[in-house]
Amino acid sequence: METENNIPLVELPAYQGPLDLLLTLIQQEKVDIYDIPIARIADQFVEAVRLLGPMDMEVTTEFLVLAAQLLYIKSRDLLPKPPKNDQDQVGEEDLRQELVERLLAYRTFKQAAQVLEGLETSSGRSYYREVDVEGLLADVEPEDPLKGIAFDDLWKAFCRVIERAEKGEEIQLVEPDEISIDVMLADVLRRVLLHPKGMRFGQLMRIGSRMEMVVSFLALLELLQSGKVRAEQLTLLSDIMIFPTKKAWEFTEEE
Amino acid sequence: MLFREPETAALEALLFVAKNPLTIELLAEILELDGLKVEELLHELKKRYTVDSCGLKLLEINGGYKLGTKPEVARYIEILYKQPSQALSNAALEVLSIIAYKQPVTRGEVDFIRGVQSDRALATLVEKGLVKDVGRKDGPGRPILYATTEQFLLHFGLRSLEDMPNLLEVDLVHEDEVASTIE
Amino acid sequence: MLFREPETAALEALLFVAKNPLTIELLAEILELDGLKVEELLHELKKRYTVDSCGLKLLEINGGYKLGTKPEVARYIEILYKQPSQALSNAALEVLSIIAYKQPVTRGEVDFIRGVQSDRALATLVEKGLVKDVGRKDGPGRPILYATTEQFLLHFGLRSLEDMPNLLEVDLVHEDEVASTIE
Repeated sequence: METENNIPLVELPAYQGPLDLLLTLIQQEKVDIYDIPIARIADQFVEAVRLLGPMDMEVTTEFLVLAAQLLYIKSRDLLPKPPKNDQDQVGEEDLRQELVERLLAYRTFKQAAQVLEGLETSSGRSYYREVDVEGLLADVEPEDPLKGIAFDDLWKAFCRVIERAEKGEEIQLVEPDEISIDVMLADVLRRVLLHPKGMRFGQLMRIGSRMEMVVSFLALLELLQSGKVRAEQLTLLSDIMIFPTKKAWEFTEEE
Repeated sequence: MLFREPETAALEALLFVAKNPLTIELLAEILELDGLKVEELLHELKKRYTVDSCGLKLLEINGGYKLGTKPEVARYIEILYKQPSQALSNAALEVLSIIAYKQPVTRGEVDFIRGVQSDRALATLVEKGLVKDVGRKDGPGRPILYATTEQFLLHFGLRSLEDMPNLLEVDLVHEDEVASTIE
Repeated sequence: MLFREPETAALEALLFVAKNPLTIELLAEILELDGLKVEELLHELKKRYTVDSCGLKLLEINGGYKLGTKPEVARYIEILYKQPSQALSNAALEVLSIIAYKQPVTRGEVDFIRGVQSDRALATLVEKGLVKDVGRKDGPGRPILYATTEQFLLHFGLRSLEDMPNLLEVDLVHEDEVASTIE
């Protein structure tokens, strides 16, 4: 069967890859894909790769890897068969089997690619508009984002802000003797800012631990001193009222 | 007989895909017809589109032609493209209320009052056109100042910000605990 | 008359401005008609487009409808775009067929099946909008998963992925075995 060892001239200019080349050789030989005459095909493969000449390195590597695999299988074929229970035997069978499966899978998709190519030609080419949605939307009045929202809802939202500030939840989580004056300063200032019409001194000194009251008083004193709040007392025994000043807003953006 | 069907079809397809209006010269070149013939075919197309069951229209813009939709069907197109408006989140409402009362105000100030970050809510409000950038505050970092927009006033039927119910008045209406502490 | 002219016009206009294929359900909702009636109108439109002097075509894709140009006029549009249509290379077709049948799939899986690097072909397909990134696969390196696009269906005149020609059953079985060795 090895009478004609001359390599048939392969007239395919470019292979999609080593599997493509191998498949082409097998088809040319008209042999069953499940029963590849490895020795002959391997030689043809190596020769074809040699003839393919200079290709970019990556592609060459892929061809060489398969060439090496084929030669390996071929060399195993030529060796006398070891006893059945030998592990190498299994290894060689696996290699062969894997190669066949890869070839079959590749052939399937190669055929599918040809089917797609046929579809591409037969379906003809349709073109579509590039729709300028932005342009279309420009003419459409956007829906009112406040739809269904009454002023009352806005007020309630504001109340929630006030409520949260009054609760001062962050502070209550901290042990009293760990309250830093900075945290309390922000807490007091936040509450004063939310009451531009003034806040009673008593109301500002929230009931809490002695330490909390002391610290918030210190915070208030510091705010008074820095001019961020001012205090007013209309008559001698009336409530002291605390107001935010313009300077109260100067805390910002240094966080 | 008078009309060239394949060229009319090609003309319609060209006008259909064209991004910009196509001039008679260009159409004549592509269709390999003379300008007069192109005009004739355009006229034919225009006539075809006049039937009531047709939603398309031949538009002439700056001496060029393209396809558009008839004004009568505009309302359907609006339905197709109208984005369902998403209700504002509670966070966005809170930010909006703070900006409404304290404007102009910076993001840092809003964050401070709310005790939480407000950037997402603020971005939503700006995107929806309820709040806008009105300049920068003097001071370190020159942060952006935000205020409510005309659209905001319009929605609540306010003629100007002076029309905003002031906190005191609103308090009187609300007898809940929070309101009563404000006085 | 049997047909509702204004709704037919609206239907045509909607198809004209829509970015994505429109389903019968959506059209029925916008046009305030029942689905059967919409189907009837679509059929009417389709019929209208069959005349030779019409350059448009109604296409069904993934259960939605879309307007396109007739293949017969493609060459004129290619002149307008100054882009002679380029057929896909064999490599691109191979990659595309693997993605179409195995989606979602990673580049590594495609490379393995083809026995050769597919990055160039894959990039071309992504660029042409026939294939897109649909997420990442769990596992080492979290490689990108690719799938075909709606443009893919349009390009090959398929109404949906179910329209894809069946691969030979036998080969598919083997192919699955191979796939499992890849993981």
